[in-house]
Amino acid sequence: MTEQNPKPLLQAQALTCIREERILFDELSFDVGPGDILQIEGPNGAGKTSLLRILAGLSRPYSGRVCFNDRAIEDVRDEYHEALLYLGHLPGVKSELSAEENLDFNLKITGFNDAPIEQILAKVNLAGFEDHPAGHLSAGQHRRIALARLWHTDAKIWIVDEPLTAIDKKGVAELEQLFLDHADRGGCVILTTHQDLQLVGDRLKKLRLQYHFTEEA
Amino acid sequence: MTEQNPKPLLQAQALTCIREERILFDELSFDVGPGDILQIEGPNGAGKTSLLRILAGLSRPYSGRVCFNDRAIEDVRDEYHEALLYLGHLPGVKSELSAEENLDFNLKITGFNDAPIEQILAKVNLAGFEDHPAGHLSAGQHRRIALARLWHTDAKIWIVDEPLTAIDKKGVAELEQLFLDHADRGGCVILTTHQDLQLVGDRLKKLRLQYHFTEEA
Amino acid sequence: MNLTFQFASLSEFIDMGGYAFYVWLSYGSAAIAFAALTYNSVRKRKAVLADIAKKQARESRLRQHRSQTQ
Amino acid sequence: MWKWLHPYAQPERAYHLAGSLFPWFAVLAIALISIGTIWGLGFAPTDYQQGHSYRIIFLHVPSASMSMSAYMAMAICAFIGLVWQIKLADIAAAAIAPIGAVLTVIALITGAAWGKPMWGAWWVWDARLTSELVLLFLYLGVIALYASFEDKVMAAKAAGILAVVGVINLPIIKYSVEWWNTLHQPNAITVGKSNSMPPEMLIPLLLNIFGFAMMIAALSILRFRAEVLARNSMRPWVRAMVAEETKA
Amino acid sequence: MRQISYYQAFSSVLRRDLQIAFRHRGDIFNPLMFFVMVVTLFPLGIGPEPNTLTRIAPGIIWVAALLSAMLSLERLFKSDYNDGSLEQMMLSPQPLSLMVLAKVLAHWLVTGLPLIFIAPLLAVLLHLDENSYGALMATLAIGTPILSLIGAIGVALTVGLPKGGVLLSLLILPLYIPVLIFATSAIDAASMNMPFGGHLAILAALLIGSLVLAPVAISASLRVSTN
Amino acid sequence: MRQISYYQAFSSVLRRDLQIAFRHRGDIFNPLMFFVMVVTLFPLGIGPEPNTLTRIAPGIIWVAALLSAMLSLERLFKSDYNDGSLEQMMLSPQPLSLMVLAKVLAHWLVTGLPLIFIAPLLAVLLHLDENSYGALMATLAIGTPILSLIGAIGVALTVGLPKGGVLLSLLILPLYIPVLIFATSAIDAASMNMPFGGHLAILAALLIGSLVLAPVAISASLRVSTN
Ligand code: HEM
Ligand SMILES: Nc1ncnc2c1ncn2[C@@H]1O[C@H](COP(=O)(O)OP(=O)(O)OP(=O)(O)O)[C@@H](O)[C@H]1O
Ligand SMILES: Nc1ncnc2c1ncn2[C@@H]1O[C@H](COP(=O)(O)OP(=O)(O)OP(=O)(O)O)[C@@H](O)[C@H]1O
Ligand SMILES: [Mg+2]
Ligand SMILES: [Mg+2]
Repeated sequence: MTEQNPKPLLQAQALTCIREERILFDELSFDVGPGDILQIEGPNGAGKTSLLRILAGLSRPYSGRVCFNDRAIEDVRDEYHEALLYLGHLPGVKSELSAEENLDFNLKITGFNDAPIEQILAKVNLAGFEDHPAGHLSAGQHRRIALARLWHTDAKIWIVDEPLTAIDKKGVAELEQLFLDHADRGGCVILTTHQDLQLVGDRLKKLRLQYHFTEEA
Repeated sequence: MTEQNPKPLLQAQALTCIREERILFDELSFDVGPGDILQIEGPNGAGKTSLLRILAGLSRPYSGRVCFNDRAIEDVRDEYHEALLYLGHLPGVKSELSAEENLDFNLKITGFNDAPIEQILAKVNLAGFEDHPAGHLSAGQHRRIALARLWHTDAKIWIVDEPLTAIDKKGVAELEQLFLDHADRGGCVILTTHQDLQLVGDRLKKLRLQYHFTEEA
Repeated sequence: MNLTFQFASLSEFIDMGGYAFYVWLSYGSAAIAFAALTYNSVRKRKAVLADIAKKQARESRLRQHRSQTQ
Repeated sequence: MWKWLHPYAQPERAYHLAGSLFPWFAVLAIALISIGTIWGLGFAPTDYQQGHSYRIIFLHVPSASMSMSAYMAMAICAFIGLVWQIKLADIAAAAIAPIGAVLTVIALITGAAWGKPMWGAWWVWDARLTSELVLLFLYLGVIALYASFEDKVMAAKAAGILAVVGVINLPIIKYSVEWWNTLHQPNAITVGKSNSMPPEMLIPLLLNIFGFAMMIAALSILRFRAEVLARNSMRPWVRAMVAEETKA
Repeated sequence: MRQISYYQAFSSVLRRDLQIAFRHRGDIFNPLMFFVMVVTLFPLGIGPEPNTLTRIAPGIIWVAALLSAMLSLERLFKSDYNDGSLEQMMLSPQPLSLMVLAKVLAHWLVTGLPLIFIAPLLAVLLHLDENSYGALMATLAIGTPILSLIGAIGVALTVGLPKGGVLLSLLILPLYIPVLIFATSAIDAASMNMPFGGHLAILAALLIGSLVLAPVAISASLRVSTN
Repeated sequence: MRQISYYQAFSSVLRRDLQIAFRHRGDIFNPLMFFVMVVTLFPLGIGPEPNTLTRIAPGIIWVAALLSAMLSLERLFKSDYNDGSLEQMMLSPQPLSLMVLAKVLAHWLVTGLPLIFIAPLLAVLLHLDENSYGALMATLAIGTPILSLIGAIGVALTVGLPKGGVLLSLLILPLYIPVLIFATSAIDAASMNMPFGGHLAILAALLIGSLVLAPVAISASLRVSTN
């Protein structure tokens, strides 16, 4: 669904990742442009999380590089971080603080100072739980606090690792809609999940990771 | 699909659970008999996990009781624990130990001393990863170590909280088949998940939890 | 039993035979500690009631939101 | 006796019973303590050795002895709560702990303020002093543990276990400390004998001791009632009360 | 095919905990290093005069042992709690207090036992009186298991708390005081060439008492604090 | 609508950490209680003679302060690491070293500052020389921030390790030694009525040095250890 080759937002160039002497992926290159929703697929242990962490700049690839605006992301770290929203396996939510305080902090350190916290929380169905300590919420509610950031951001590049974990059906549909809207506005979404996406289905690009064995390398 | 009232394996009698002064469920009663697969449904925060923990005897209900063989589970704790297999949100897998050692320990403390560990691990697709430390495996592989116990147990009552989290599609299908087989052998499965179950579909009993408000109590 | 005031004057009473600092330190700190404890215990009830009222308000908000979205 | 007690194991009954007892304890406490203190400060005869500094005794001994009694009371409640699973006993134990801690602090402060003029030092590592200090730590442990659980039902149980373990240890601590101190340093400090006291001193002292006991009871009731409310906040009777209160 | 055996339960928990400790060698060396480090800080903070050091040596060694036991205890149940293994143990048909005892034993083997062997070295650094070496070793041998047992109660009480760490010190250090007092006075008695069998007997009695009572208290605490 | 501002980043991290600490009052009282408790263990281990206690008081208080700083430091980044907040901070467009400095400041406010105020009380218990009170407070005021700053480097290096806890002591206690030595000799000098400004000046220099260098070192260590 992307237009004919707009300028890519993120480029993976010949990425190789080796963990525990096993080659997870080798010389992997792809571009992600505005409007793309890219799902990284693969069985458990294929290297999806490893790839996303490399794309986000949280770990270094064995070789190859990730480019943003044609520059390696390490060289333009602050710029890249402004354009990036990464949500990993871990939600980054403090159990001691309330939903409200958590979201407020998460937004502030990314530069959003006067966000309408209550409204955003209502969007992720946490109205009424604003001042519960996050540690007292259920697994899904806890994760929703982290996901709430997606509703208030101007980052172009979203990298989300299994965002649908623990979220109920209605929540999943809302999230998928959000990804679509974001792509329509010219952003891109890179995600992993083991569930079938319903709404996004036809927009989706897929990247399939396979097991690699050392002999083949 | 259960026969006409065989003796129930587990009985919930007038269970009430109150968390943070919110009534999650009130005077909830149901029986689970041999051959039942019971899915607890409900939106995030409805109280599914709380219910499962009460059924397993890990937390106490505010009022009401859970009966096994017509006796409250606190009074027949050891017997009940022999008949029970509970897998919660947390996998109970030590990152420092290998998959093999983890499974071996998990089986030993439930009384299985000479289990064919390697074969069981092969069944959950961890062949070749037996002696990797669990902390170096991917999210899904990590969880598979915990799930492996399901393949080697004589417990009748399985209580599993979101067992499909982080598991890939093939794994999900295998798990569903396992639940079916277990029910056919006269066991029962109580589970939560936000995904649609494919195989089990028509066998499934559902229990839907709703939000309760205090005035209604 | 002999119950006479043991001090000639008020200033002597306050002086406590030279031990004023120690005696009044004891009585003063005990009085303050008890006052604080009593205040805290009385306040606790009020705080609890306020807390419950707040929770009720939150619940009604919650219910309102659910009925809107469902 | 159990039959008689049982209805009061219901929160609502216990709440109202405690409420009706409160005024008696409170009035007695205020009366006894004010008489005892005024008597002790102004009218009790001067000690010929210690001068007026001895007047600290009217606070020191009641707070010291009551600090220990309060610990016993707390531990007994905790034990009942643990063994018979009575939630209200746990609550009562949790209500007593802060009061006991305050008494211990007062015993320490008054003791120190008495020690400076008498022994020339605010503090010495004497057996009695040391075990009082340890008692304070035990109290603080119970309070801190109680405060760190969000779920107060669990909090009360956990604090109860600690209180019971502490009470097993208390005699061991006391004994070991006494024995340690006399071994290292045969101490010249002996705490004065109270049984040789003239009645003009003894009576206000006893009045204050009883007054302190009444005050502990009164304050415990206050805190107990608040805790009961907090834990039953979704019960209709509490809701009705809250509605009334907020209207007023 | 399922066999419930107390011996099996005890030994597999013990084996697992030892395995984890040996996998992470740090678990063994760190408490030891901490012990050594605390003891060496004192001469630096207090000054090097041998007489003062001799006088305070037993106290310092024992306080360091207390702290090192307490710190290493912190992890006794925490990691099992965090990854859900504790839940599984509580749901096992084997008695929890037995498994808990195995964990405490593993902890002591890993953190207490090495202290006993390194202590004479530190005693040399602090110019401990020569008569006292035997008493030092004996008190450590009897006393450190008590520390592990009593400490485990505190750990069990705080395991469900997000930051139980330093609260632990408040809970268990007061309970450690009798051990500290009896142990150091035994060593002092030995340095004055006096018999110290009585002190050791009291310590042994404490050990037996805690061996009997602690496992029950620990498992009760675990069930409460993970509710 | 997005505004990057250093002040904002610093203050929101500081505010959040203080909020968490106050929510859990334990975070403030526990290091303090630990400090108090360790100081009271020594007389029990060493014996009650006032003269000995006076002699060793500065050393004991400072060693206890070191240990209490170290123990409370352990959690500085660990909980942020475990729940993923640290990842988020590292991906924020704001400079990491600034946020890290805010975290260290919050840590010191919560755990270091109270020590300064409670220290005189402990000095009474240990019969510290009366001349030394000023020096004790001054050294604590200048010294404890150094402990927090230097300690944070060690914590940052070990944050990715599953059981960094006691390894920490190995890394940072040696770095604490200079602070310990200068601080205790300042107090000793004061007790002999000698000037101790020189020692304080050295401590102040150490403070400024670590204030400049530590944030950079900490953020570099974090990026390395969470790779
Ligand atoms: C911080 C210092 C002190 C502490 C912690 C302390 C603690 C105690 C304790 C725990 C008791 C026992 C109460 C009981 O068994 O019912 C007590 C009793 C007493 N104390 Fe103190 N004390 C201190 C200093 C002093 C001083 C300096 C004096 C007087 C010179 C003193 C005089 C007494 C007397 C007369 C009693 C009553 C003894 C009896 O009835 O057996 N205390 N104190
Ligand atoms: N911390 C680590 N240390 C060493 N090796 C690791 C680590 N994390 C992952 N690996 C290795 O990398 C492989 C891929 O892991 P990764 O987490 O990227 O998989 P994944 O595709 O995200 O799987 P899942 O679907 O289960 O989340 C694992 O099989 C494991 O061998
Ligand atoms: N540890 C806790 N302390 C206090 N309250 C809690 C705790 N855990 C859960 N709750 C409360 O119980 C409610 C239900 O939680 P529970 O985990 O049972 O939900 P769930 O149905 O499993 O949700 P999910 O689908 O998100 O897993 C939460 O909304 C929260 O208010
Ligand atoms: Mg993954
Ligand atoms: Mg759940």
